[in-house]
Amino acid sequence: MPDSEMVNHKISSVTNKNCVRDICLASHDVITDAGPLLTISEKISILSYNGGAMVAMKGKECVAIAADKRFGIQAQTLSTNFEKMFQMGPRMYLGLPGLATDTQTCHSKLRFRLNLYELKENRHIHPKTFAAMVSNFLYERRFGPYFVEPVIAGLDPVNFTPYVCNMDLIGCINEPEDFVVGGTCSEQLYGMCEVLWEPDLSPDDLFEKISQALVNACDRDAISGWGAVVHIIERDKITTRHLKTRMD
Amino acid sequence: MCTFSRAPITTGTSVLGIKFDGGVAIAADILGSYGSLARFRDCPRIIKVNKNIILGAGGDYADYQYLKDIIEQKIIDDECQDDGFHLKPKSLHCWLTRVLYNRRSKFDPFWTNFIVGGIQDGETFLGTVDKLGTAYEDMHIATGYGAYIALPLMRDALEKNPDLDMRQAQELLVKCLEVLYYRDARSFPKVSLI
Amino acid sequence: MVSTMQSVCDVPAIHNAGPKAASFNPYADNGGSIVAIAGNDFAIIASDTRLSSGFSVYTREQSKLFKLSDTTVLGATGCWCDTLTLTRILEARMQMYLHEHQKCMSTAAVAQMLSTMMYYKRFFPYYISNILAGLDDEGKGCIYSYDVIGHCEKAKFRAGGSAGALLQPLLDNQIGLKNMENVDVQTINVEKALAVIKDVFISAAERDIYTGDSILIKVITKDGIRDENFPLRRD
Amino acid sequence: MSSIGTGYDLSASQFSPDGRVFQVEYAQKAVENSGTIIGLRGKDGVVLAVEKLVTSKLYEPGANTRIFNIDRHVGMAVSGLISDARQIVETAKIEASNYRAQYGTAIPLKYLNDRVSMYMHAYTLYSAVRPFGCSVIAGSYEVDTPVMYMIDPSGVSYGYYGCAVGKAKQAAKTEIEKLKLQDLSCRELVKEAARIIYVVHDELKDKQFELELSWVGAVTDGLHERVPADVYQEAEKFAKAAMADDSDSDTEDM
Amino acid sequence: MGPNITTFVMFGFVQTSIMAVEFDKGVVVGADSRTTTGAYIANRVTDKLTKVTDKIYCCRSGSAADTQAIADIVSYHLDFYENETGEPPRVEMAANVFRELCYNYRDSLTAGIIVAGWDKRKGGQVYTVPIGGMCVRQSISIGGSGSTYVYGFVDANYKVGMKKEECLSFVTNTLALAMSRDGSSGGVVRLGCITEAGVDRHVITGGDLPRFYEG
Repeated sequence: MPDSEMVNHKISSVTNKNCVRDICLASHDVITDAGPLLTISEKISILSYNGGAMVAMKGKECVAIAADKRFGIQAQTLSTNFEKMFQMGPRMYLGLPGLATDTQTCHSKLRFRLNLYELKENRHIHPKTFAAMVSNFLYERRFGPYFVEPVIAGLDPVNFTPYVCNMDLIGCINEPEDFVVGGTCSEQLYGMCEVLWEPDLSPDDLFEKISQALVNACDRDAISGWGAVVHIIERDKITTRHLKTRMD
Repeated sequence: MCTFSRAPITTGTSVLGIKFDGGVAIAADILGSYGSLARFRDCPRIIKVNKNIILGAGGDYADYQYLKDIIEQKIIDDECQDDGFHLKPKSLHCWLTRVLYNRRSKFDPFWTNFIVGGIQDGETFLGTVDKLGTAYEDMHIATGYGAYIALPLMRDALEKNPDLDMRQAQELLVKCLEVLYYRDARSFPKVSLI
Repeated sequence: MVSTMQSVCDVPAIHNAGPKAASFNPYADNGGSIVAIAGNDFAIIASDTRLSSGFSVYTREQSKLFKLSDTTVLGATGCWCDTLTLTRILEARMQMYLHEHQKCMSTAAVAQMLSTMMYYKRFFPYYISNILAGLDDEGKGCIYSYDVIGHCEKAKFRAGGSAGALLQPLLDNQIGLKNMENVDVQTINVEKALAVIKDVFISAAERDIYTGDSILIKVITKDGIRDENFPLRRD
Repeated sequence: MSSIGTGYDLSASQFSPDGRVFQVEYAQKAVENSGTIIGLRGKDGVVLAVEKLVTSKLYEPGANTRIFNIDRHVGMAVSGLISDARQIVETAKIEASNYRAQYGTAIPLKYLNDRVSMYMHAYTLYSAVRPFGCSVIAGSYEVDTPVMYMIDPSGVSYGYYGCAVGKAKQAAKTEIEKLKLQDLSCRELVKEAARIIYVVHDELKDKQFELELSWVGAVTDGLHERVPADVYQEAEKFAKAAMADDSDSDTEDM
Repeated sequence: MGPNITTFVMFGFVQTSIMAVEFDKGVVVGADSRTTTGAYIANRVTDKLTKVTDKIYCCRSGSAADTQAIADIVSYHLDFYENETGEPPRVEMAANVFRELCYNYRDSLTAGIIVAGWDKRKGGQVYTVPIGGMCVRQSISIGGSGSTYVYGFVDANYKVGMKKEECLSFVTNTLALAMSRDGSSGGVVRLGCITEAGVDRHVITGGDLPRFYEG
């Protein structure tokens, strides 16, 4: 993986950590001065209030996006059929992992902006353009952000090249050549994807890889899982599969 | 966990150490900084401990002087023993590690870091300890700003020419200290090098 | 009280230049990752060799594996000064046991002792992520993992350290065959385990700045402990 | 011995009616049974020499030396019970180290001598302890002046130009008195010291001995050291040659 | 906390200009004479040059109580030493005893001390023992809050091998400059010249102080 992308990733993750710190719920009076060391007893960030995991991957002329189905409040699971990926075009999905209320708010607001775009332009939006729209939308709330870290996956409406990207909660875009992850078990997902992913996967293989990555990552995260959804986006069809997983 | 402890007062900045073919070299400037004041301009902080150990120190100068006195007394005891055995660099390095670790565990650290160099059983040794008792050995070591500025220079030089001779090693260290003088506001153009 | 007030005002010159009370954190995070896998007649434990702090790499060749006996190896990452201290005491305890009982401590006994030693420092813990690998009394591979205050858990495979979270689900999948359908559950062999370890470390080095430089692998079998090295990216 | 059976010799804390402390005198006897040691203070340093008696061929050469370093600049030669002497040496080392810790400079021998003799004296005062069965000669070179002291088991000490303790102390003193000590340099003193030890050695009673030589002075830059091998050999050769001359002249006289 | 504590604390605190210079036959020590309580000058003729032994003096800065106590202890210690050995203690030793105390109690002491004196072995010597408890020999040393204003002057005007008179006027000039710029230093300049013969004390009162540019 080229260095620039790695740096890009690091920057965005650092930015979002700072934000998280500013807005953490002061529910736990943990030993906060200990610096980097005691992140074990991490402050509960709003981003991980509801839990949830998301991953998107590029394949050969196809992309896939997958997320878990859990909705909970901290450790308590409330629903196992929560939707956090939304179809925003004929070959494009937007995933909004993070605070559930902001997932829904952002979805509606972005849907509204997307409709305006489509009315004005009378064409479907490119995923890259849509990413810019989401990024701008988030940056408008630079100092009082929506607590979501969007993931976008889609095919270019003109030449059908695969596209995936994710961004932090204030809209720093990251567009790698392989995969993006988001949500509460992103570390686990990075570990999985880094090994499983390979270039030019067929739709079937892509499905297998993304499912394994998501499910195994969720199994090591207490607040993600309880079923998963995978969308495989191809030029001529979108396949949606629901995965059975451990329910604990 | 994070507590306030007495602060270092008079301090020395980076220390550099490098192994070369058949030996070790340690270098540091001789400035004792008092805050940002370049107060003591003749504070050598590299010593020859005995005939096979050299020691360089950075950080609080009073702590360094205190430990230096203890080490020197150890050497005198060693010599008085007159049994032909001498303190070895690894032993001194290990001893310093324990001393610094014990003090950090009492939340009253020695605010210093050390580089120990020497020759033991025909092999060169270069190790360092910081105020927590974090210790390791390497071909090249730099503390303070040196870790960011001088270490890459030394790694680069050693990659190009793994078998430095003594003169080359000395030149390299002097060059590194020059660069440090450009970029480290607490450095000084007079150095001591062993 | 008196002295504090004074020290604020004295330190000559001191309006701009003065040294002040500095905060002191007795811990440092020196990074590093460990992966251990146990098989039927072997145990493998591997660590990267990077010792770092923040953005500076202290050294590229620091083994974090400590051979405690012919059948037991400890991998320890986290606060390096604590690691040095713990392993030094551990070595002493191994020696004492050897001399008192005329035999080496078994892996299970080391595991229990380590737990006790970690808990002994319950209120000023060793900031270390420990993984112990070895052969048990029957010659089977076994792994024990710990939290910083001595909770001990036996496992067949385990990842720990700075890239632990990245690696553990992968081991679940590849070694534990979690979420796999229609696979024949066969016992893992050394070759497969080594391949997985190398793979997971390569991916950890991609995503974790505290992991890299090279891996040191120790393969523990009844014939002794074999070392292997494998380079990783150094940036 | 007049003291035996009187009951006044059982404790160091008791005088005899004629004002003697027999325990201390017995301790001095222990010293007199031991090999001879001498100290010579010349114009630019002090030389210590020891006749270390070797009672068995089975002993390792160089074991149980009787010359010690106390600090970089102080040497000590001991005669008497070696284990008692080691205790004194240890005490002296601690004194030297404490002084350095407190004042940051090397201990003056005068001060060290005071402290050590006080320590030895304290062991002549109580019934629960016995005096040290050893005498020590301490030498050093401070600010271009050589200094030498000898302490005996009673805790008494004097500064000396030349002194001798042990079996043949009388003979050795006679020999030393013949020397013009203040005019001699360390290099010359080493030879003389070796010669004296060889001359006073009683070959009939004590078959074997090892010669130990050390010096501190301008030649060693103020450090107390054993003399280097070449100087040692030269001194030994000189001593043996002198012995040979001596026995020649003896026969002539006859 | 009682109502007087603040006053007490501030009173005990000496904001100072002190100085010592070595010359071939001895040392010159100097100090201002001001003790302040906040902005009020509690004592305008303080003597900050304290005798340790006949030929060793110290210049004190920091907490008055701390430095006085330290000087008393060192003085006692060295007097005892002199009685015990019959030899006057050397300046090096005095400095080391100061350092020992300042280092061991560095958490509770506020003391910046210059130890200066003459002994047979090394002649005139100046040792600086700043806060923190290190010790270093310097041929010239300045200390106290006023010193920061005159480092440049000292670097520019100090010459190696100055004679006694040159040293005296150099110290006077330096202290006068420090006192004019540092509000916490002032009053008179007290000087001491320590040689083999003993100590020579001088006072230069306000009117006789050298004056420099005052614009």
